[in-house]
Amino acid sequence: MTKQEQHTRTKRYGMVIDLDRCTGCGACMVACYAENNVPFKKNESDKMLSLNWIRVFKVDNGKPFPDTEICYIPKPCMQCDGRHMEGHSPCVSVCPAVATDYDYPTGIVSQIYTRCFGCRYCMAACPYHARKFNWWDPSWPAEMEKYLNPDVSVRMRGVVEKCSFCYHRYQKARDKAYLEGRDEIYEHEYQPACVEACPTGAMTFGDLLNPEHEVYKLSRSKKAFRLLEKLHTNPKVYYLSSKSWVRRKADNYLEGQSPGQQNNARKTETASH
Amino acid sequence: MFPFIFEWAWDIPHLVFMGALWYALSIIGAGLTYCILKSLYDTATEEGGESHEHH
Amino acid sequence: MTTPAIPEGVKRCSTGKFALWLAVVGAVLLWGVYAMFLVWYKGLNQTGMNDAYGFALWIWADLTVIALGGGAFFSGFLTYIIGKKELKSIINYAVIIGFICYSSALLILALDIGQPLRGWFIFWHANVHSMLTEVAFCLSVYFAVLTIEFLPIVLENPKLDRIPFLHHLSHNLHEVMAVFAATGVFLSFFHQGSLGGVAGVLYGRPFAFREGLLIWPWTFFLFTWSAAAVGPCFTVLITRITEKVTGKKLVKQATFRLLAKISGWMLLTYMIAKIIDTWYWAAVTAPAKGFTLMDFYTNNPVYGIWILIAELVICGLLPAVILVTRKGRENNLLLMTGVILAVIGVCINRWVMVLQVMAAPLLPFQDWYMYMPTWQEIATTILPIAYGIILIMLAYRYLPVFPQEKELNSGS
Amino acid sequence: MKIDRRCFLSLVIGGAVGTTLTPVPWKLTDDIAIWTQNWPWTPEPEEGPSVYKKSVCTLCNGGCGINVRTVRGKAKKIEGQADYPVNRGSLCPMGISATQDLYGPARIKSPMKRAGKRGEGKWEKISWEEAISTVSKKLAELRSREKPHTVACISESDRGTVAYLIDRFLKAYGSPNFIRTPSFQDSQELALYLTQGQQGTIGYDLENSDYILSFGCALLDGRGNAGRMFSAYAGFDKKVKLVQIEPRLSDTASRANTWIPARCGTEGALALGLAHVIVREKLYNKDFVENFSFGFQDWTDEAGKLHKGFSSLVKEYPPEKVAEITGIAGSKIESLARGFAGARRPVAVSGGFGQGSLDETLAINALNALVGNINRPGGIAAVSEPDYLSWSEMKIDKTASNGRKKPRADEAGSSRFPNTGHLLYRLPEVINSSSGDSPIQALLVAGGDPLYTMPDSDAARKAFDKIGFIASFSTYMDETARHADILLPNHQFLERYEDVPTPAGVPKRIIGLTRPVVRQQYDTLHIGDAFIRIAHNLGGFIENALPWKNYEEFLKKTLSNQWKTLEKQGYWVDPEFVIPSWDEAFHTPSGKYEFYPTERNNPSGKDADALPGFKTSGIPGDPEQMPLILIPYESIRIAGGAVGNPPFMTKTVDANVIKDEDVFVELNPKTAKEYGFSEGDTAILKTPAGRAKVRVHLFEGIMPGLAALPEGLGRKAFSDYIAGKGVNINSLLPEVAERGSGLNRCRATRASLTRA
Repeated sequence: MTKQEQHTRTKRYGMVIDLDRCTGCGACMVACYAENNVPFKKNESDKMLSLNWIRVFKVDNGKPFPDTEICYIPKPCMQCDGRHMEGHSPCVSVCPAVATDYDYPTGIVSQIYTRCFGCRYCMAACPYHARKFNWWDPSWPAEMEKYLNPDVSVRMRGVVEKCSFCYHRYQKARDKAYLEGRDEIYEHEYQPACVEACPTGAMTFGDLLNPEHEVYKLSRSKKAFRLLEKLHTNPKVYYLSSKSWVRRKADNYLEGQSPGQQNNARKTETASH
Repeated sequence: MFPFIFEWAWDIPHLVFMGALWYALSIIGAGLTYCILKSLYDTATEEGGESHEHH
Repeated sequence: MTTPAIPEGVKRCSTGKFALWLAVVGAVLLWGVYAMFLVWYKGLNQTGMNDAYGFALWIWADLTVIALGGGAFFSGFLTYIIGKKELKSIINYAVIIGFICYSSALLILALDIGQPLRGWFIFWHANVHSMLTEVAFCLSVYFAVLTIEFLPIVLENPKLDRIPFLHHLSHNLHEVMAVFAATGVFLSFFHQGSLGGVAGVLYGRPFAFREGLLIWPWTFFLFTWSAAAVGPCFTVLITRITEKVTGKKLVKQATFRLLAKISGWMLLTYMIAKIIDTWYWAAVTAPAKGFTLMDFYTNNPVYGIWILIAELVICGLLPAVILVTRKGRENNLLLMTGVILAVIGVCINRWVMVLQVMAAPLLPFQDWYMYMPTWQEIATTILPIAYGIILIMLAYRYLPVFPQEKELNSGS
Repeated sequence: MKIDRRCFLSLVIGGAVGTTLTPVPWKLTDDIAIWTQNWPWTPEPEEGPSVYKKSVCTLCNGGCGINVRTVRGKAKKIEGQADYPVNRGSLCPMGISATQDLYGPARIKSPMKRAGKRGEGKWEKISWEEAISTVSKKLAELRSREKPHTVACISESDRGTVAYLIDRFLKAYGSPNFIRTPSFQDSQELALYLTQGQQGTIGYDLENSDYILSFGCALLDGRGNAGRMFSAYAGFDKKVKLVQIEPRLSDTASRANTWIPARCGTEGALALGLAHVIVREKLYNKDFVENFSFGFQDWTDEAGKLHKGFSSLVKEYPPEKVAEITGIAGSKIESLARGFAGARRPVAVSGGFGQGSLDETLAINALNALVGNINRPGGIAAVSEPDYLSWSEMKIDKTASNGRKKPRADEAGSSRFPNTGHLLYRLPEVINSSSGDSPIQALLVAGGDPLYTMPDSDAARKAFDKIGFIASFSTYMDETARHADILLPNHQFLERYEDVPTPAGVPKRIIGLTRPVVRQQYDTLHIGDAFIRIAHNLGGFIENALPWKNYEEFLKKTLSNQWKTLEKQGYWVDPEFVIPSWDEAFHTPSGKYEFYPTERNNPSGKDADALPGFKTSGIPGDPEQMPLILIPYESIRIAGGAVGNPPFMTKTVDANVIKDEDVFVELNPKTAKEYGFSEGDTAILKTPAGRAKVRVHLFEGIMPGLAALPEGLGRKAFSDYIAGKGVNINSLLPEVAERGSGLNRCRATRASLTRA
């Protein structure tokens, strides 16, 4: 089997976010709201009641002035491959109604809003708090319904939603490629709204298995790490940072442990796939 | 409960789970059916005139 | 002259007094029902839950009532399968308590889901790999079994018993009750276990996650075990409360002691297993994920190490020791202390396995998540208690629940 | 038929069993499933083909090119326009959220007149005829009383066709009072004029620089042109060094290679300290300084008087002394100076401390001159206005010419502030201190939200109350619109045409085209059309001065040479724009870059007042009573300007910035401890200008002794999604005018924080 054919079969779409480049502007969040019809309320200050498919966290190194440093960590759904890398992501395996599913061709964890009955077990299972619940009926004041994106269905009260890596964009790109007689979609044809909107180019998106895609190289860089790798959720969202204190914020370490050790362990895991 | 949904595929976990479920359900069903039939039979074989007692 | 509704040979309070108490408890029930409709009408924003607390008070209440309702299946198991005939005097009540617990659990579940009208999707689109699916199936089927077990007791009401078909039905159900009880035990084993599995399989949540056997994490077995251990304690507790309230002897002391003894040994073995499990988790499972034991018990206003000590020692080992020793069982005060502590212990365990799981932070830059239930949540959690009291009042008044009542109270 | 119990039971049971065997229950459950998926109140957006339309965002003066996705005539999503020469595809969150402004609740849907008291929020819908004639009548009446100079117009921009049209209207009408809202541009333009003798804006070639020394300019926090700055930042390679000087670890500072937390308001001193080292160690560009600059060395004027030069001035700022002023170690100052001067294409950027005093801006600008990075790649360049706005001079009548000759109400260009163009912040004092009639009788608010953005809000509101007639052309119900007498809502920018000339700071000469990407949503009118119609109503010379049928015709005629290109690619780059070489660049009296700005307004005649020496940080307030210093900070997630946050933006704001209705004041944990505050405490913040309830957030990244509040909150109008949240920082800041320039020299104030 040639390499090309392999890629046609299975992709593992993933994201690499360069934290050295992220300025914390929030354009990714806003682009996501607009693209995915994420509703809003008058008071959004309780972030655990605020629908965000991607949220940017502000983290500091804890050192006193003037040695303080801050870093922004944008956190979408990690689209975990799960233990053993076979789609046994924390959330998919627990959903009692198959309302969330691991899409093997792309590695994207889907959410079927019309099937979800709101038990929130997946939220309890997700260590990243990537899953959000519609506590309220969504509403768009004035004539704001007009801006809603027809490609993404509006969610109703009482269901769970989350980042889909803008799967509808993948579908569009796939349809387009099909019409043009291509098996493959180009890297630039499928990019989530947040990546596209990132004004400093801190976010990169593509197929982690395709050596021609930028994420392939970036995700294998020495600076790359993922959040809570020790849980073996195998996220497909990678981060880059040149700062060791940032790396330490991404996972839990026992005394004497350092991020480096962990990274090696992960590398072998990826390689074995 | 039923393999009606479009992405359904029979595999070992499904067989085990559904097997256990239907096993339990059929025991309960059989037990209940037995009781009801037996009671109907018992009622019928008792003294005949009892069926219209309250009228 | 129609048949009296009250069983023959027992004394019950006047209709007026009964109605008065019914009204009092009914008021509480109505408050809960109001809250329930608020939740259904306005949605889950009426609760104190949030995206960090997908599971909260209700799920705790669910797990707890099911654990406490475990008295029904375990007493059934002892009575019908092991053949402990002494327990026949309490099995009726155990079934009624179980029925109340399980119906409450189902009601709370119907409240807890965001789209109650789609609740049946759990059956329709079942994911057999999900512990919750296992819970849903076993729970509902077992509830059917409980209903069947409850049915002959209801049919023994003097008025109903006069109808020949029902009379026979009651009789025939009794005849084959062992079959139902066995099925119930089988189902209970799985749903009690899978409720434990609900938390234990969460490998993204180091506080909850446990290794296990095949597809079942150790919590699966621990939950079944603890329910079997504490369920009878709860049956004893409620029966004793009923005796206090009615001022009558309803069940022989020997029955209580037998149940307490069995509970005690179950509890003791459970505690040993639980302590080994906790030790293994603290020494191996959690550190592999970068956490030390104390990470889960510091830096927050509520969850200190006290809760672990309370669960394992004060409400675990202590009642177990009380109940396995003859002296402990024969001293009424000690017996009741042991029973109550055991019940509290299982409540703490279920709380920890639901609420503390949600509270503990995972990413180093996050803080503990705290949660405060709203009155709607509290009211709907009290609702099953009121409903349970009413059902017990009705059952006690109109059904021959306690076969020994006549004999025990003949002196007075 | 007699139905006995058995029969009845059989019927019921049989019926139930029978029903389960029919499709009815299954159909019903299926219906429930479908029903719960389609609540009637859950909207279903209409599908259709996507059409992308290019335009330019005008929510701020940044002027970013955008690409708007529309489906069936509805704007769905806004993205950056990849090839737009300003922002090259990058866009800030505000721009992305603009669909919410378009369809949102802040829109004014039709012309209205006030029905209750001013600011009460009671309005009566009127027709455009009535609105136009009301304004016309008021203006005609003032003219008939020979008082056209009592009319003023406030605008956010003085560039492009709309500003030109309004200015032309005012000229024909007879008012000198076209007032641009203040910004960091003011001091930069003034500095450019004084040092290089040219009207225009300073362009910073950040994209090509390899050492950016920012004196507190919130480059990545939304200052000036966020989209452009982000795209420049995206292009920085590892060799580019960004140094941020400011007392708080802003997003810019956090992304900088070096963060220099100099004391608040001492940026000018630091610049002079750096210049000291550069001069002392002869690190400056000798060719530029010796051949193309004036006033570096001491010099003698025509009268034979000896003047101090810039090199003598900086002798007074040795690192030790500057270290004392700024709190930055002398060695650090030295290494910074060497780093800056040693870079290949260094650039120093001003615009930190509020709008920036002239002294500070001149001192910072001198650094660019010292390293000779003027009109060079990676440096600064003067960008003059494009010449497409060259309509013939019009005839005006006597009333108008008399009115034009009257001094401006804001005292800009007066003998006190001869070089300054606009001084909106002077207006409240002028109005409030005048006895009798207000010097402004009618105010036309063509842009900006002055009642929100002006410092010392109480004084501003008092002044506005004295103005007899206020008309607002705002698209949104902002604070000024709420206080107006009549509303003539402009189209939202996604519904209208407008040209967008080169945004300030960009070293290019371009025109962008804002154009309607959707049909107009409400009964609004393009502001250009409103002025044309008012002019036509007034008749005579005024009508003749604005002879166009409508704004669109005027725009197309104005841009007739560029129109085709604009229509096609959305922007036009002036091919003739070349940055002149040093020997042609300077139009000062000396013909050189003037380190000693001879044109500077200097009544005392002292060298010390002409040269940009550091006097004092000038923060108002009594340090005894108010031990803290309050500074505003810009946040890219909170729009601080005239257009308030749309819901999306506010949704991104962290819970330690806004919680419910409260804003958090940032304090260093040390400071908090000193005053006994801990995280989340409620406190009362007092400044010489006002007081407010705030909550405390502890942040290690802020200098001890400082307190910081975000800009853009505390709005009283706009929409329910932003109004009422937090505190308007402007209301806490007293206005501090710089002597000689009149510019706001300091956006900081002394403050005290006490328990609530």
